[in-house]
Amino acid sequence: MNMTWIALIIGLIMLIMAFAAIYAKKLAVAIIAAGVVSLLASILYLTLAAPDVAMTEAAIGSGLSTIIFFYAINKIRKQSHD
Amino acid sequence: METIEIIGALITLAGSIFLVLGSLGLVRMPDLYTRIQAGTKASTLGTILTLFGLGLIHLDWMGKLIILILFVLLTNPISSHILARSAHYIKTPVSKLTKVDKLKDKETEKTSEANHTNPEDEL
Amino acid sequence: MIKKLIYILVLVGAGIIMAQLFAGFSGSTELSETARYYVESGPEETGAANLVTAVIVTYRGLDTLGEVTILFTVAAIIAFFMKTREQRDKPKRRVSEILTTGARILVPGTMLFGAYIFINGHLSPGGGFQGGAIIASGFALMLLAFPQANLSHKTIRWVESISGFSFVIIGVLGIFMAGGFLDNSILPLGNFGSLFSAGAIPIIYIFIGLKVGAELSNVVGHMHEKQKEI
Amino acid sequence: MEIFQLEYITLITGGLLVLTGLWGIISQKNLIRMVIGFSLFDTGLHVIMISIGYIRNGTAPILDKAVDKVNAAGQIVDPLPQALVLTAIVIGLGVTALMLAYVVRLHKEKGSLNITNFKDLKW
Amino acid sequence: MINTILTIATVLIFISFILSGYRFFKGPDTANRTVTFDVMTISSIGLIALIAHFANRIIYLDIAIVYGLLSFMAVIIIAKYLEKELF
Amino acid sequence: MNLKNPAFLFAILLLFWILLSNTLALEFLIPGMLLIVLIIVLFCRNCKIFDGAKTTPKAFIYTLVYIFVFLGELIKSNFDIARRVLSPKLPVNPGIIEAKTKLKSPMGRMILANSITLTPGTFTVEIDNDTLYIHSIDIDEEHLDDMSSKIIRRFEKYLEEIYD
Repeated sequence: MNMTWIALIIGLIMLIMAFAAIYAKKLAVAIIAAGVVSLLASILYLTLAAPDVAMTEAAIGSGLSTIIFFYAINKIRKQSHD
Repeated sequence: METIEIIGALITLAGSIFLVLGSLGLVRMPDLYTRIQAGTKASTLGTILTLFGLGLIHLDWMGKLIILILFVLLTNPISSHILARSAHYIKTPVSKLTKVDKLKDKETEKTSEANHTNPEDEL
Repeated sequence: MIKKLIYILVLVGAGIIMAQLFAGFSGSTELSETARYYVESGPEETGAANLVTAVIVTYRGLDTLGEVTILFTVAAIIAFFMKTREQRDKPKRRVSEILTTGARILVPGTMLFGAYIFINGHLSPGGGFQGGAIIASGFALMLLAFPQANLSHKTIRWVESISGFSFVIIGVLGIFMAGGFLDNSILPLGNFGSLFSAGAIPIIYIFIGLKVGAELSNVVGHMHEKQKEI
Repeated sequence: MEIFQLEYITLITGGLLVLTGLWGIISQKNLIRMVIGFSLFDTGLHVIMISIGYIRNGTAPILDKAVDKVNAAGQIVDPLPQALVLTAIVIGLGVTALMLAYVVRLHKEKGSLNITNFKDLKW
Repeated sequence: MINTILTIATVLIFISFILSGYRFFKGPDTANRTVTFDVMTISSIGLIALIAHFANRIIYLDIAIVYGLLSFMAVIIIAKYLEKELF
Repeated sequence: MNLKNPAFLFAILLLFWILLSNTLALEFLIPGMLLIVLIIVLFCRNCKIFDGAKTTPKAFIYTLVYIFVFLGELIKSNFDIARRVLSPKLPVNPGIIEAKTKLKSPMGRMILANSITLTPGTFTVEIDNDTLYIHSIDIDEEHLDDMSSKIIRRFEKYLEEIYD
């Protein structure tokens, strides 16, 4: 019963953050919001008894993706300033 | 139902109360630096107490929980320091209540060629 | 205006397809037949305590080979698009002393943790892909703390090709010494639940971890370096 | 209540996440935002696949002290969708990185991120 | 008894999530939102440990360690991006 | 060839490995040791972070004392923050002050900065050689020098015994 409540609240926060990721004014904020969505998805996988997938999502979806996104928008910012 | 387990559960409860207080500080504090004060300290102690309490409930989990505690103790201050350093460099506004800012004095007298404009960039 | 309408129509259509899918869904209370086979005979046949690992490395091993190939292609294409030049800009500002000191402890710690993840892939959650991702994040931390550090692309390429080659060699050995391609019983299965068990699974996962770690580090390194002016 | 089960809640969350990502892809003009929408879409699909493999009151498919080998079949969830999703997440990272590399190159060529400026293949 | 107390702790962690979510939407600039991200990930380490208790599996704790590592990385890269020191 | 740095790092990583695998069995210990040696050879051939560390018994005792002092300060700081957050007037009086430290070893400075970050109402914003810039939540404008030396001395007097 506990897990159901956890999944319900996590899912609600995830959807709100997904809208924030699409409608945020700055790209950096949008990427942070997408990172939060991945992070919470990882907790959702944990409640669904899938620790392998949770670890992959935490390491890849929320870690490396965010890093690569930030490197990419940093390059774009540099190009537009030159 | 042993005493040590109930003590552990109560410690966990205290830790989560500290987490709530940290987020409350995040909402109430006036500027970025005071928010980092509230956020870092309260969330660090909150997480440590939560993990330690769970370690008292399951004594055989203690090894991994100690790893987590040491990890949080090492990384959390570093990350908040780096964030505050960057925020001060790009001149994030401080609140009106701030009395002294020695670091700003130092930077203004040292560098004048720092042509670092608009922190509110589009990206 | 008409564009907005089309967008909403597309969205409604997708929503209807989703709703159709969900209407036919009823939560299952017991395993399907395929899953039951994996659960009941998996531990005996492969000796791995983590059944997801058993499925990934042995039963669906060819998928994993394809996946590693796709990652290799991605790394190669990104290297093609982001060509590098030798020298980089000097950083405008010194990296904080606290971060460099902390990174000297955290980088080896991260590498050790990544290695732990892929060596224990058959006993606890994790495996080659997760461990490789963590090793790549360790490289990223190194690049952030020491921006002038040299990430030797030559060494990374060597590690990557040698581990990929060994992975395929182990797979082919399975054909001759055991039941088929990527069969893990070319080595003794050992005691269930100990580190040296599950036949060739730990060795295969070590190679996958090294290969994925090298590829993702290459991607991060190419993203980090400055672009060549063409 | 039938709808108030764990797998239904996560299934609906995943479905709404897919729709949100799709909305982001088709309605935004900025290329980076489209990539973000794609990653949301990806996450939603993975959540759906994991929920389909969930067995009610099941635990993780890893055998240790808590789950023994003999009567594992009655306790654990389906390992097959988890293996597939694990593969899909790694491929998703590769696709995202590739798309970002393309975006960087496109911006270098055209000096803009707006999709309406790319008219080379428009008919 | 123990499970009741721990359920209350879970609810409190969710309240902390919601409060930091408020700051995320309010926060005037990117740096403030990054603080929020940091606090959220640190709280979710505690949440994962609690889920591990409810499911009674020690193996879930490995994921919490990955979380701690990756949140650190993300905060550092955002800070570097903000001060334009990323290459 | 100075063996002090690799030895310290080896001890720390071995402790990490044992706690991580949660067992003392040899089949986990020996691969771990091999891995740690490999990692030290690859990533820490010439790092000098532990140069200032002393290896006398006195330093060991002071390390233990330091841990307890630090934990006490951590709990005190949190009650301080909680009091400020909960009181309706929000009594904050922030400012950034500077303080000089006598520690030379980078490891000692990192531990000092981290401890300051985790204790009552203070955290390190910038470190520039031997000058720490500390953001404090409650400053006393008349006695700035007293305050900064008080913040620093609280930990420095123990750390001096452990690091040069």
